[in-house]
Amino acid sequence: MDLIAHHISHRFGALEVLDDVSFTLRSGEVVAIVGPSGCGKSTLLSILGGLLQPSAGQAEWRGAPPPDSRNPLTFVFQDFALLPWCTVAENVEFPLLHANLSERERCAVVDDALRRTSLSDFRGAYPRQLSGGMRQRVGIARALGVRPAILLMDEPLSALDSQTRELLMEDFIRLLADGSMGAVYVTHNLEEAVRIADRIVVLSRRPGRIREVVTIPLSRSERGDIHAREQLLALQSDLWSLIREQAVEAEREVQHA
Amino acid sequence: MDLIAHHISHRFGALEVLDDVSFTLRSGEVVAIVGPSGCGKSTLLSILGGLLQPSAGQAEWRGAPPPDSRNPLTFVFQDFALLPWCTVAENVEFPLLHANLSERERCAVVDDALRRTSLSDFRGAYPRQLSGGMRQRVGIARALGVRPAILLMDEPLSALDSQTRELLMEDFIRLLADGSMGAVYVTHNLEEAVRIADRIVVLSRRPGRIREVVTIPLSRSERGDIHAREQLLALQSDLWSLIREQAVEAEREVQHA
Amino acid sequence: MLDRAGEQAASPPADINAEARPVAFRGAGFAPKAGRYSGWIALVLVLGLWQLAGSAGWVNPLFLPPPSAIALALWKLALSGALWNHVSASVVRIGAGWILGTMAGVAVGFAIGLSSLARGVGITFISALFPIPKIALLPLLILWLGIGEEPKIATIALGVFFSTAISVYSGVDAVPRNLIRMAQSFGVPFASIVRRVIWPGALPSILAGFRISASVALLLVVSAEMIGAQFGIGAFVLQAGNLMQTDQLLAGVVVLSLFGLAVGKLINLLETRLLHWR
Amino acid sequence: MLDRAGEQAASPPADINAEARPVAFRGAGFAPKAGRYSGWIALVLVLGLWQLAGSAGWVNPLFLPPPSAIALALWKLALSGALWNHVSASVVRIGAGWILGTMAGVAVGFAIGLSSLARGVGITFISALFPIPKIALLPLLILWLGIGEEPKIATIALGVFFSTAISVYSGVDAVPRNLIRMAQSFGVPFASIVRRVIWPGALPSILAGFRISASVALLLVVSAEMIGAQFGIGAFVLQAGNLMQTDQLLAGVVVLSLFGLAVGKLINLLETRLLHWR
Amino acid sequence: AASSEGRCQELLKAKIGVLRLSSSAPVLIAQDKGYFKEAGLEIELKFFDAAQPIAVATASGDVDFGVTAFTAGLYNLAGKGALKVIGGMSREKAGYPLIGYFASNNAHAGGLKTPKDLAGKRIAVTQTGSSFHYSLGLLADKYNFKLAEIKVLPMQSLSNAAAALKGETVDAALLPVSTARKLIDDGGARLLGWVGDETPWQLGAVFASPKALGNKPLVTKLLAALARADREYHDVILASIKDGKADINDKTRPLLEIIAKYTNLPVEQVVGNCAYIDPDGKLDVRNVANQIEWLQEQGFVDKGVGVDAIIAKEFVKAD
Ligand SMILES: Nc1ncnc2c1ncn2[C@@H]1O[C@H](COP(=O)(O)OP(=O)(O)OP(=O)(O)O)[C@@H](O)[C@H]1O
Ligand SMILES: Nc1ncnc2c1ncn2[C@@H]1O[C@H](COP(=O)(O)OP(=O)(O)OP(=O)(O)O)[C@@H](O)[C@H]1O
Ligand SMILES: [Mg+2]
Ligand SMILES: [Mg+2]
Repeated sequence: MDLIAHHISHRFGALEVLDDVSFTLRSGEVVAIVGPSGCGKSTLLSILGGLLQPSAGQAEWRGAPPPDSRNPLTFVFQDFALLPWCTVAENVEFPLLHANLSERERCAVVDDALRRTSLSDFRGAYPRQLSGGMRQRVGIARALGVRPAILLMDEPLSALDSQTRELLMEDFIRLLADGSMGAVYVTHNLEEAVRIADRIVVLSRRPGRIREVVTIPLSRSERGDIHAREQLLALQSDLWSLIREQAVEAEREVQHA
Repeated sequence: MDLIAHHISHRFGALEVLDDVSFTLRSGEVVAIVGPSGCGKSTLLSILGGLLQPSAGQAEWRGAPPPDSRNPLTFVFQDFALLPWCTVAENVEFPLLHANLSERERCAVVDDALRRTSLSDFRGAYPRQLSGGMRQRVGIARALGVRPAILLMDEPLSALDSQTRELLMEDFIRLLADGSMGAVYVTHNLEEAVRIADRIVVLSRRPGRIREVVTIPLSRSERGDIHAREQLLALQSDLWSLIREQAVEAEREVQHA
Repeated sequence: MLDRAGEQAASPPADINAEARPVAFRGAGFAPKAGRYSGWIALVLVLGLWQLAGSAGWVNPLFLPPPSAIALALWKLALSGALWNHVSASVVRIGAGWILGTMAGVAVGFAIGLSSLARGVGITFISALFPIPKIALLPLLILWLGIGEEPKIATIALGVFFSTAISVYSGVDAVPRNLIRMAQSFGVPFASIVRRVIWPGALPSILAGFRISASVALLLVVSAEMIGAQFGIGAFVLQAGNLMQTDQLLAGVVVLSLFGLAVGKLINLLETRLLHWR
Repeated sequence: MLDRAGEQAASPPADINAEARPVAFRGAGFAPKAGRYSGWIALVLVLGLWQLAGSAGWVNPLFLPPPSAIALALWKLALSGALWNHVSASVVRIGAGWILGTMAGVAVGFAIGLSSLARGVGITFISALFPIPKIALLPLLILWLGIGEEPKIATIALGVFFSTAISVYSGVDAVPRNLIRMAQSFGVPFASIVRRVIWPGALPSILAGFRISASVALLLVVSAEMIGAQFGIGAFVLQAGNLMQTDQLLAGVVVLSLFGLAVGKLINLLETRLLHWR
Repeated sequence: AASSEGRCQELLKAKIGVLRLSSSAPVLIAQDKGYFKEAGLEIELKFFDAAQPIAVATASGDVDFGVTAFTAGLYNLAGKGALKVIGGMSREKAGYPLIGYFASNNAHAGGLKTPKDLAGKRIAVTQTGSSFHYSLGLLADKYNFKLAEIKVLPMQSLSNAAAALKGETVDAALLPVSTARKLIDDGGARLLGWVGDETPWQLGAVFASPKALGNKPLVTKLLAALARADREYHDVILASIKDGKADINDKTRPLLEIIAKYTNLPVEQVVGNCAYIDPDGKLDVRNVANQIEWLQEQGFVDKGVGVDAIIAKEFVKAD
């Protein structure tokens, strides 16, 4: 299943947020979206997932979603969006309730998702009893439970400590390895972007336009090598200077005007 | 003004969260706190700032706060805690309203704080109209406005893109440069910790105990040098392996039990 | 080093575009906006049907006079000038009663929402006193306050008080605790927290309470004007009921309804004004 | 490379400890818990004062009989078995009226909260019809529904309906939109979103509405039983009023109050049960 | 003989709306002593707490017959053909205290001693157009003052009116003896006189819904049973009345106990509270016509309603 951003523009009232953004996510690919705060990354993701209607253009899909997917386009939200009246387990179970699953199967799926996010000890806790990082993990566990064809992730690891992040990142990479699942991965962390993405879409400051699309020249499995490490690090700092050269000056201008 | 964690322990019901945590923050120092998700970092910060009463031990301070400080111990919250019914400017103004300031002075302070966080264009926007990163910046602007003696920051840059983060980090470093302001800096980003902190307190998995206190052997101003870069990078990866060797195995055990 | 894929990779190839289907929009609904006219249209429809039923003789006009008869009664009343007397007398009572009841209700509601002692005592007393029928208490009110304006205003104020207090305290309960902690962390004084955090946070619930209490005030004007009132919409309605003049009775009811509509619109306005941040 | 400062740096040096002051606790308050007894103690105090005022002859016992007289009247009533007849007749009416009114109110409240058309029509009609006084309509209710149980139940149901509908729809309005978007993003069907997201999100407000509507139902039993009721607390209160048997009148009122207290406790229980996630 | 006949025949069913007041005594007696049954009727009593709803319920057909006081509302309903009067019931009559004029203590001290002094005072009644209001009108005619000189305050309920009197917020009030007794015993008000002594008039009536009127045997049997009870009530209780109080003796006790049972009052209170009822159930038609005219003058009854239109002549025994 491919996902296509087709000349998407969006404005909130008078505020132009996205300007003619187009790209294609091929089946099993991971596209990272990076760009300055407030440039429209979350907005773009909402449009791609059908939660927002763009002012112009549209999101499209092509091909068939995998038959076992319970929700082809699945979000991991930036603000987690947990149901405060549901326990951790119930939150993860929530999207499965209307799927065609037996009680038993559902439990198994929930258990699996919680184990993968190290939340098994907190099955019965309510969101208000969780730390920020734990909430984020609940959001990820919920998304994993529905076997998405494409994951739409909005800074899914931002509130996590480096260890947990490392572990979840490895999990993501393992999940994505067989090529059945694609992802749009919004992040502000270039290291993450370089590690996980096939391509990186760099957005400009608001209104977000595509500045660059950077293809990572290594397959994800190759990136674990010690050789590759160097290359990735270089890629990352190149990307950083690219972003920097484009935006920092402009930002500074505004900031110290 | 020094801030002292004096044998602090805390439990939520049956859940032991902090276990005998002690350290001292000397005037003008920055202490970073790192540790796995859910280990009690936010809880510790709440206790230090007087928002939570620990089950045992206590937070103490020593010396006098600077005379021009409007709120010696000031938080930057992990969940931002913005008033949804106030615009960006009003949110920043909020803690200043009961300070002894003229309308004019207050405006100047707000303007300055907004400019430093590149939010001047969004003075009149409501929180729901902001992106995640912008909300976080409002929280930072609000904290800067009160001229804290000690900033208690809970992952203050987690939702920001690398550019903005870079800029705000530089701002923080500049603010901290004259030694009048100290900070407790909770982060999951070792790079940040190494760049900004004088000491790094490494907490273990829940119940959070102090595993290590690592002192950074360079002054903050020296860390900008190209020489120092290397050294810091090394420090960072040392730290990472330290955390890793301590916790990852245990985590893995639980996770794939 | 960077492999800049540039424009051609950024836009989808045109040839496979044919089979692409738009992503279904899933974010629709759950944000109802009241149409400007739908309410009025429905109202007119119902009135039309009612008139038809009356004219066609489907219902006994004694049981349910048609709108035309009610309008006529209202018109006569307006011409005679009595309408104005009745309305002005009642408006003063309703206004004064509502304001008093609301002030007391908001104060008690905040107290219950903020203090443990007030909560224990307040909820018990509200539970015990709210269900006391005002009609049963009228003799006591007359005895204590006479038959002037005081007992009439007190009746309305009493009715308004309870439901306002309940709405307010449940609104206070619903204010997110993290915002209060934030304010405390900045050393904001208690009064300021109440005014700038708890009040706006509870406002949605308080306004919903006002919607209820305004209607209750209108409703209670009839009970209030049982107390020896010579003028007033309530007194007029009571007299019409006693004399079985159903057209006049309904004319009085229509006046109360019109007030209700006006107050409803006012609260809509307040909501869009004060809760625009939602 | 790492300079492990270890234990001695981790704990503060003991010698400067002397001048350290604890950080003031700023997070207190704003979480009132109703004490178990404060309400009852206050109630007993008020009753005691009232009894004292009666015994000391400060108030005329004809108009405000002391609690002892009311208790006696209640006791006699209970002994004669009439209390049971009255209470059981009223409980059926109150229960049926409350359930009907609540069901309709919840349904209409959800419709208003979810659909634009229902919102426009619903709010207009509620604003227009809520302020219609039930007492004024009694003659018409008798004409339409007779003098059986129907008009009595209808009176109560009508009173309950409006305030429930308002509480419910403002509760629905307050459900965070991001949770609804989340549910939509998982393709959760409409009915499920309503049941699993909107219902629990609106529940705090709905329960506050129940607190109001339960009291309203108790309150309206007097108006309802103006319609040719042979038994019932309301009928009993009305007759006692006509005969100036104020002790009996207040005994009836006390029964309503006790019901109110019971219902209040029940809703407290429901709140702690259903809203424990807050 | 009547009973054996009743057993073979189907009993005619009907509902009567009544107040829990002694003014309905004959209905209560007839029901309790089985006179209705003996007349071939199966009667169900429906109790109300005010006169008006009985008239409305009769108009709507929820009860077939009503027994209560005349009110403006009743005349308005009757004028629209929704019910008709078929017989007389309680009357204001000298020597039978029913409704009294009561003065507040302050007004009494200030010179309000007799009903004649009521001119120019503030007087509480239950409702505009009620029997109390009419009584005041009659009083005004008798003592040649204008009703407009009195400030008539409708209090909607007896307890409200009593409270206004006790609270000294009105000078006087018209109250039934059942309501006023406690007030008087308590020293809360002063009795000025009884309406029956000043201006006797036809207070109450029996009326029927149009549907019941169509059933002639039903109406006839009902009136016959009522007449039997009227007679007994008159001969046993009313005959024993001295100083406005019935005697409690072996003869009166059974009837008094029936009344006490239905009105929820102790026998000791029932005795001072006995309305006069004509032994033959006659109706003072002339007074009814007068009532209607008076109410029309006040604007309480629609013009064009005549006494002939509201009385079922074939059943009414005129006085
Ligand atoms: N109000 C509460 N009630 C019960 N348990 C709580 C509460 N607040 C936090 N906890 C528990 O305390 C532990 C520590 O939470 P805390 O928020 O301090 O973690 P943290 O170190 O800040 O984690 P993160 O990096 O994910 O933000 C968690 O296991 C959490 O479940
Ligand atoms: N509901 C809304 N109404 C009005 N403006 C909005 C709304 N939502 C977002 N915006 C504006 O749109 C712009 C883009 O927001 P968006 O959330 O997409 O940014 P983002 O790229 O995700 O930023 P971040 O990295 O900080 O999360 C921002 O300037 C924001 O103020
Ligand atoms: Mg975003
Ligand atoms: Mg935290």
